[in-house]
Amino acid sequence: MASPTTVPPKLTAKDFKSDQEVRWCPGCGDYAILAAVQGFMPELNIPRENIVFISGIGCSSRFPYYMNTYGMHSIHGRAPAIATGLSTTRPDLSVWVVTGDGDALSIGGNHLIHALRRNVNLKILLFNNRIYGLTKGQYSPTSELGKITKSTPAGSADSPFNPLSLALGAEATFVARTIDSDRKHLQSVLRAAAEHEGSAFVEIYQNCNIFNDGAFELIKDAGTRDDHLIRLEQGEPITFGKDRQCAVVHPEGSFGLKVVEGSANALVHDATVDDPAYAFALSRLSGSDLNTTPIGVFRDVKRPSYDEIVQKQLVDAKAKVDGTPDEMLAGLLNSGDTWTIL
Amino acid sequence: MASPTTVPPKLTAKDFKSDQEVRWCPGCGDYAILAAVQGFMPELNIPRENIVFISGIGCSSRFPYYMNTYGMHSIHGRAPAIATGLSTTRPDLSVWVVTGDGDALSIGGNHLIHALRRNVNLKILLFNNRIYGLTKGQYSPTSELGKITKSTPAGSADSPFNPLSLALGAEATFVARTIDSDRKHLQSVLRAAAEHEGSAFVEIYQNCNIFNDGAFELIKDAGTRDDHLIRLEQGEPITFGKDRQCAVVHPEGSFGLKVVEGSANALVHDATVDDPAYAFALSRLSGSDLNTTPIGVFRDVKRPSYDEIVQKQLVDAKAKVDGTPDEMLAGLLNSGDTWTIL
Amino acid sequence: MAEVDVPAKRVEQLDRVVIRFAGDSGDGMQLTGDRFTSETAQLGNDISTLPNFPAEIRAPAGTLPGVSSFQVHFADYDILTPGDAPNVLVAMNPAALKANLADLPPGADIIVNTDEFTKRNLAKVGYAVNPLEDDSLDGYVVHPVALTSMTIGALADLNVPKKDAERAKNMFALGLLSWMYSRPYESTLRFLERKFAKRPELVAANQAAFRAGWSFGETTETFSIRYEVKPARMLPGTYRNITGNAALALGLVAASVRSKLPLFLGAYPITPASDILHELSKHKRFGITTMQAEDEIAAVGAALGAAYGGALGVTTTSGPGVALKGETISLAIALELPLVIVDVQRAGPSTGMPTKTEQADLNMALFGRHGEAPLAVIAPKSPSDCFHAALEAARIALTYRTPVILLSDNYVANGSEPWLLPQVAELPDLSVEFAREPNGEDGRFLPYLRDPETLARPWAVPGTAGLEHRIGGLEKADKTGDISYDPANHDFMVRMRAERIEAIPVPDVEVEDPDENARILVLGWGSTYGPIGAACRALRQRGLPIAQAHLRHLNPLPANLGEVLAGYDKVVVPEMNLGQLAHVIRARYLIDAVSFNQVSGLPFTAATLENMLEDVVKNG
Amino acid sequence: MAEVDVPAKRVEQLDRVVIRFAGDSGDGMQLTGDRFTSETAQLGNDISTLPNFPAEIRAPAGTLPGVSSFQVHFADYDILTPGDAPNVLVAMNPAALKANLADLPPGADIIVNTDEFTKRNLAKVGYAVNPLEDDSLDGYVVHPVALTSMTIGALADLNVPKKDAERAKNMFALGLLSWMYSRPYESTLRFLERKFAKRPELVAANQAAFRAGWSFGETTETFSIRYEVKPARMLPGTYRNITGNAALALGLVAASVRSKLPLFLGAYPITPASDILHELSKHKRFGITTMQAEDEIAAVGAALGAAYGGALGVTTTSGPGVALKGETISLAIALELPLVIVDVQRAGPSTGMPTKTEQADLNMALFGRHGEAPLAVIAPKSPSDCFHAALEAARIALTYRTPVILLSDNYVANGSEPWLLPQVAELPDLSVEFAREPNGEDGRFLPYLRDPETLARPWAVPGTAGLEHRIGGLEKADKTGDISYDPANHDFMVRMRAERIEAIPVPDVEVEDPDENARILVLGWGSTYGPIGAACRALRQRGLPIAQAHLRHLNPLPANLGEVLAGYDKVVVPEMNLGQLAHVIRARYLIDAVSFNQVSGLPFTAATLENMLEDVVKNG
Ligand SMILES: Cc1ncc(C[n+]2csc(CCOP(=O)(O)OP(=O)(O)O)c2C)c(N)n1
Ligand SMILES: Cc1ncc(C[n+]2csc(CCOP(=O)(O)OP(=O)(O)O)c2C)c(N)n1
Ligand code: SF4
Ligand code: SF4
Ligand SMILES: [Mg+2]
Ligand SMILES: [Mg+2]
Repeated sequence: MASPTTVPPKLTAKDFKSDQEVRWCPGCGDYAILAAVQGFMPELNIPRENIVFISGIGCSSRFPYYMNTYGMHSIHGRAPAIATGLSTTRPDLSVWVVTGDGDALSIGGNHLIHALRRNVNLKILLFNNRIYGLTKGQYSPTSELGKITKSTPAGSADSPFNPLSLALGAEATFVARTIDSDRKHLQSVLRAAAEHEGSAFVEIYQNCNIFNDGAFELIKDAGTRDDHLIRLEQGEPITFGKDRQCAVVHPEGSFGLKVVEGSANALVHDATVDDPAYAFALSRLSGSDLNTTPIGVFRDVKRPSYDEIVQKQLVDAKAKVDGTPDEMLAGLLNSGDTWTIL
Repeated sequence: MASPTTVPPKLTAKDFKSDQEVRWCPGCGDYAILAAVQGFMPELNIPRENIVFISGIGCSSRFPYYMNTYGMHSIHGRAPAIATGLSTTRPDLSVWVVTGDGDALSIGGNHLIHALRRNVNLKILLFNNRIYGLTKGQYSPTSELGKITKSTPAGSADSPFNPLSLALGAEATFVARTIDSDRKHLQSVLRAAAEHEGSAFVEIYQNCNIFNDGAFELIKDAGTRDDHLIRLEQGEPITFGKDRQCAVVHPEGSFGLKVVEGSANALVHDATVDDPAYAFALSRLSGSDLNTTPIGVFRDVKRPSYDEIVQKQLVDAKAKVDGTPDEMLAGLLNSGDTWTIL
Repeated sequence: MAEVDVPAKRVEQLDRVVIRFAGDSGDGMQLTGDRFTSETAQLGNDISTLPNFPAEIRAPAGTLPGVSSFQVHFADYDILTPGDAPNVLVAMNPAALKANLADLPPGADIIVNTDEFTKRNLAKVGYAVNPLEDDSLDGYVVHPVALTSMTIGALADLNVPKKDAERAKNMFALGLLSWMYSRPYESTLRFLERKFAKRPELVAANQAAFRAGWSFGETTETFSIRYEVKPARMLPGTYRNITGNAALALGLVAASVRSKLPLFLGAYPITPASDILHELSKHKRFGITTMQAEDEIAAVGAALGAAYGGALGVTTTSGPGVALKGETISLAIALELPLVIVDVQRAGPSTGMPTKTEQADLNMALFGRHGEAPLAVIAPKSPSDCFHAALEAARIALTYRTPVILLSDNYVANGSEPWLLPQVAELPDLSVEFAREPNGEDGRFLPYLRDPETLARPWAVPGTAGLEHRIGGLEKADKTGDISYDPANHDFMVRMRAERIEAIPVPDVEVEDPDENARILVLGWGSTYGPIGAACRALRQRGLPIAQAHLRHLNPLPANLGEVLAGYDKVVVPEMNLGQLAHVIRARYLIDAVSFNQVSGLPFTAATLENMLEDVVKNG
Repeated sequence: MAEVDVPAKRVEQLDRVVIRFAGDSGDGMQLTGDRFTSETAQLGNDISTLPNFPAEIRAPAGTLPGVSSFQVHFADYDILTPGDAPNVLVAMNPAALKANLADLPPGADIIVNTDEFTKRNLAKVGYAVNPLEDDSLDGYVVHPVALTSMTIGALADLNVPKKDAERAKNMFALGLLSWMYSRPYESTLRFLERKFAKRPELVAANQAAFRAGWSFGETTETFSIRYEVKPARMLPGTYRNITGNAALALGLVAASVRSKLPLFLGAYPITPASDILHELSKHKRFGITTMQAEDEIAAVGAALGAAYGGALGVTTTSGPGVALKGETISLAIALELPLVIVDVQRAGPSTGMPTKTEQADLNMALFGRHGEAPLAVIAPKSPSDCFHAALEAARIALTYRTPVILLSDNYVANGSEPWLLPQVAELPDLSVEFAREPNGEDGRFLPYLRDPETLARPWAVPGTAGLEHRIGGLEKADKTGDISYDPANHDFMVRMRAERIEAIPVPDVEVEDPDENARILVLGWGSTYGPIGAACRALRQRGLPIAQAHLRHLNPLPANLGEVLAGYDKVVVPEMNLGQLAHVIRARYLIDAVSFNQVSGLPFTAATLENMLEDVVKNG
């Protein structure tokens, strides 16, 4: 990510708390994410003024108000587009996008996939609570098929997106998933995202305790978690279960993955393989049911960022600078077929 | 797809030609596609009046004017949304969407991925010429990285979408690719798409001889074609080359695919595997370079269409009909706490 | 055993009362208000209500942003507004008191839940000293009631969990108020049975709390007087209390039934319009399809696609959504297909104040598209009027094959009033004729050959054999509808599109000027009808003549409007914007219409308008 | 050996000529016209040109929709329009003749390429008989020339492929016309060298074709007269012929240079605005970044994001694009950040006629957003004026921290005229001050504390230590910019946003009324300046007094406008829409401004306006 212009005195989480009173429902998962992010920020070693949080609209999108950095609470779905303009013209900044499952995947879907395709240098945090929180509980593009909500009393008729599959289909270079309640893991993912050059797409499972409470209980509850949550560690065999007795394997000849008892031929995780087919297969392990849900960094590969290429084109062009801006302008105005009247 | 309300007298290609003069540049690939579609239509055995073509804006989107069916030349990028409203309320119709790489993947990206996610009963034909034709030659989301066009004299800075990967990431149930110039193949793909219940996404490589001439020459030219074009046939080993001497194989332990000399362990193609990881791997075989380009049906799986589920909900609800519409309305108005003043 | 002797209470008659229930978002004030409103309706008073939600889903408990309130105005005559100032404030906590005190007139009754006036809660809202203990409330009649503890006490032997017992305190308050104003409470007890059907213990708890509140009023000294408000003289018939959004949804259902067309709603959730989507999604048995689209553009696009297929296509949203739909609405104008666009206005620009009201989308409705893109615009004047406005919007859209924008706003959408239920048979018949036959010579179909009456083109839906045709957003040749770049044709079509909207017959505007001696006319549109009407009445009662005219149709305008306006010395136009209707009136009729604007997110109070108008009447 | 003796040709002086080159899209008419224009420019005539493209990329050869034309008007005095009616039509095929004949005045010269008048080609456009053979062209002076065959003949010994030889026929035509009007052709020969640098044989071929055309004129009988048009008296200085889109792009480059801010253009291609994107993408060495976004919403969003970061944020589009950008523009209004939105208007509604001109987006620019969302609107009056209009748009945006909509249109965008190049040093200094220091007490930064002069808020860009702050689309408290739902604050902010735009100082409007005796004023805006001006001149020359005023600033309007308008008996407002400016004028000043509208996709001709105005002047 953009390197700091100057190295500041060590900051603390407190330095990243704004003076605004936080206004989420008591118990909302957003609080935990906010705390985790504020706690992580000092690690960046970037002066506050060089950090910008841009969000859309939604409960999640209130986020920037609570960060004592630069920030913009923009309009619904457009944060990636706005952030693209900022990041492209200000490579010295560290630009973060905070969005929700409706903001990013419903109204903002097009901007999201294009930002990922371009590999704009944005760290995109998608708070996925599988519901529209701010508008009081309609289903979202990540809600389970058949979900009964205010707008779908007979159950929703459309199958959800798998946000990671969608991102991978859109050529994302960094794709990860984490959980609001697991601060340590969340911060480890933020760390990896921050280090990634280009778009980093991070899905954060977030509990909306008012309109979709317990959506992720299966992988949060101490009793069930271990049997359903799969922690991906770079270079490590993918095993899970109370005693790591289960493993993710790659059946001979198959393109998908399977979960089996016994960690013998557990697949070794490597987020850096260039072919997205691997990360894609991983992303298919969990659907709406969360039965076997990998978290961690699915994919982390190098590809020149949009910002980088645009900057290079500017630098190359500026090599042709042959005078003061005013002089160059005069030259430009006077180019082409001109004639003079005395 | 929606079955015809009545079986009409056998129609011919001529019956599907409208009275409008076709206005594409001489030599444009769109002519071939138009002829192929008009030639295929009679096979549908659907009366003309039950067929609707809806397009956005672009050279390709002029298509509906030339079809003697119902049709709408709508606005840029919105055809899938408009067609969704039509298809959902009129299951008796056969609804086709004609779009371009800019129309479908740039401005219309969000509607496209949501139509695919919902699995709306639409046959979507994307004419991919890797350029903006109608606006005279700017690059598109499928143009090669570094493409030099009117809007990118220094070369484009963003890597393209792989339309099939994107569609698969968006949960598409039917994904195929074909070529404007190969009428037989094009029609075979149309046939499969028409038979598919739900969204059928068909990418058609189309030559824009004015602004991106020869973009697909490598897989069209009789001299080179055989070495680069891979024809997928359901249940057949995936081999190609003049003497079918090359094959697509699935290296042990890998998630991606490889092209090798020798057809010994050629992978056998099966578009019906439920896990999209296979089709996704296939889609990665060809990038901008077209070096090894599969055409045919990549994926064709069953999932209830949006239309079907919506219709079922309506049918279930109508089971509760307990009077004439007027009576039911009176009942509805009078529900809740009412009081009477005499 | 000596009976407790209950001091007989004096009963006073009132003609009108305004009560505001205020508490934390978690205190169930909306429900309490709703119930009190129903009881009041049963009794036959006229009613007008106004809820006031916090913008946040649930701001931290006990804070000012977390305060939620519900105001109900009821009277023994017909009233037009939820009332300017509450006579009674029920404050469930310090935040509720602080947030609402400023609105109270001197001498108002304040019922406070003393249990919540703790150091911590007081601090939360910046009360240094307890206002119940200093003299800051001297100007009011304060009734301190330990609502929470008394509720818990009353439920002691029902052994419900403390949390649930405490939750029931709003029913205690309701019981108390129901007693104070002699409300019939049977319906509330029944309601509680329905609401908690699955948890009988809660039915018992809440009913007990309600009764406790009632008898607390009856027995304690704190309340020496009990009030009665006699039924209002209202037209005979069956009534129902209804909000604007609910009425609008029902109006759309009615339009579908009366047009015999399936209703398709394409919508993307947005405050304050979402409830229309929620309501319509419940009525599938009417053949209604609701689709929550991926965004507003898809929502209107899908509605247009459905309209193309022969459905009654509708999209519902608020200002930001309409801004996004402009390009597609422009297509609908070119296609000349029926389409209803509902804009429940909220305070802008941009995200603005989503839960507050405003009338500032009129300009966008009239002018907010590229090119010459005229359409019809109408607005409802009250919650129940939303039903009729929706029917009217559908009628215009279907008859004249045009998009119609229906401008509701947060005030009518969430406010409620008694609605005299219409007889279905008396609702307009909206049935339409689809094209079935070719209309040109030699069996050709001309999709843009117009009906000389309505200037509407034929609606030929897919599936109709022999009428296959293509339409689109490019300019079309008159009659044939083929693409045309002919200059004369474009000029003709542009003027035709304008003319056909201008030519839509709409009812003349009526003037209310009982004594027919007014020299000043107040012209309004939409949700300001109530406050303007109330202000005019008050002035007339004080012998100051004033005339009121209110517009339902904003485009086209009523044919007689110019003449009507010309008949007065002065025309005043109060709007919750910076003068958008006034601008149109001035341009159109060249009269010096005076704007009076309030853009605070709140509806006008009758008093504000009364003062302003009094000044105009007196000083011209 | 006897020399061929060339009959001496009569040379006639003309003060003005209008020539239209017309042919198939493939015939290179735009290039031919461009070259003739340059030669004419060299000679010092005043010039105005108007290209006319077919809507299709390349319609079938020889068909009417495939006809492409280029009209050039040049004179020995300063002219204002490309001319109403061509004196000379060059018709490269039957389609070109048929498509343009109606525009010719009786007696006009027609040069036709007889080689193309084959049965097949005649049939394609529905000529039963060859118009060159019947009497249908009797009213004109027809010059039949076998352009194709003569060109091929002339290149016989150059052995270029026949196809290329044939292609060169446009140069033959250019040579002929250059001879007829005594144009200096050196620049054209040089141009051909540049254009075909990679293919020398084509340089030779085209130059030979040009020379052949020239000497054909000189030697053959067909052309007995040769014409001269003397240089016009123009202000001294260096000139360049320029189109509106090119001038607008250069104006934006100049704005970037003069404001010392990097220019960021977010754009999505659309006719007729795309060329601005194309032009700006060539000038990266000025530190300009151009981004072809995924759609118009992303384009304006990215521009806004760049503006937030301290760049000069610009987005360029046409009507349908502006319709999509409304919600984001509304955000920019709430954020009070500089932003330039260029709308190159085309004929609407919906897709309309993308290659035709119109002025019908004024309403959308002024009123097309939800809520009270005021911004500044300006318009250029001619191709070269687009340069200055772009600078002015940037000046207002940067100084007053507001979005500005610049309303160009297809007529100025693609038309061209000589442009007296400005001295860079004399261009306005647009440099801005970013906020560097906290502006509140105890070191607090108040992002909405305004400059009392400009009412603009501080522009504090990310990267500035100590000024970290958050902004957004929710209503903001005055000064602090914190989220606020306070009714009084909202009312204040709404009025403040209106006031700060209304308060932008703009130059007074000037009236052109040489004899100061006019009773009628013609008020125009944007691209109608030329035709209105020409019509006024013609009337004055005929002794009919008339005054002309033209608006560059459409919001806010010039302070003196009301007074100016009040000074005349009648105000006439010609517009290429249904009266959008007239509507504003009527509302604002309550004067009975009369609209004169033409919405045909074509600019007004001077004659049309002259007739209309003559009628007004004579019959009031
Ligand atoms: C243009 C527009 N359309 C709709 C809305 C209403 N709206 C606000 S947030 C939201 C969705 C919120 O869901 P999500 O993005 O998942 O965020 P969450 O509240 O769940 O964190 C909607 C529909 C809006 N503000 N603007
Ligand atoms: C809202 C809007 N934006 C932009 C345009 C201009 N436009 C028309 S077609 C097009 C893209 C065409 O490219 P593609 O979709 O690939 O179709 P093709 O012409 O190549 O077949 C654009 C940008 C438009 N008509 N409407
Ligand atoms: S509604 Fe849900 S997501 Fe929104 S703040 Fe409350 S708990 Fe959090
Ligand atoms: S521009 Fe290209 S795509 Fe368009 S019609 Fe011409 S050849 Fe076909
Ligand atoms: Mg959500
Ligand atoms: Mg294309």
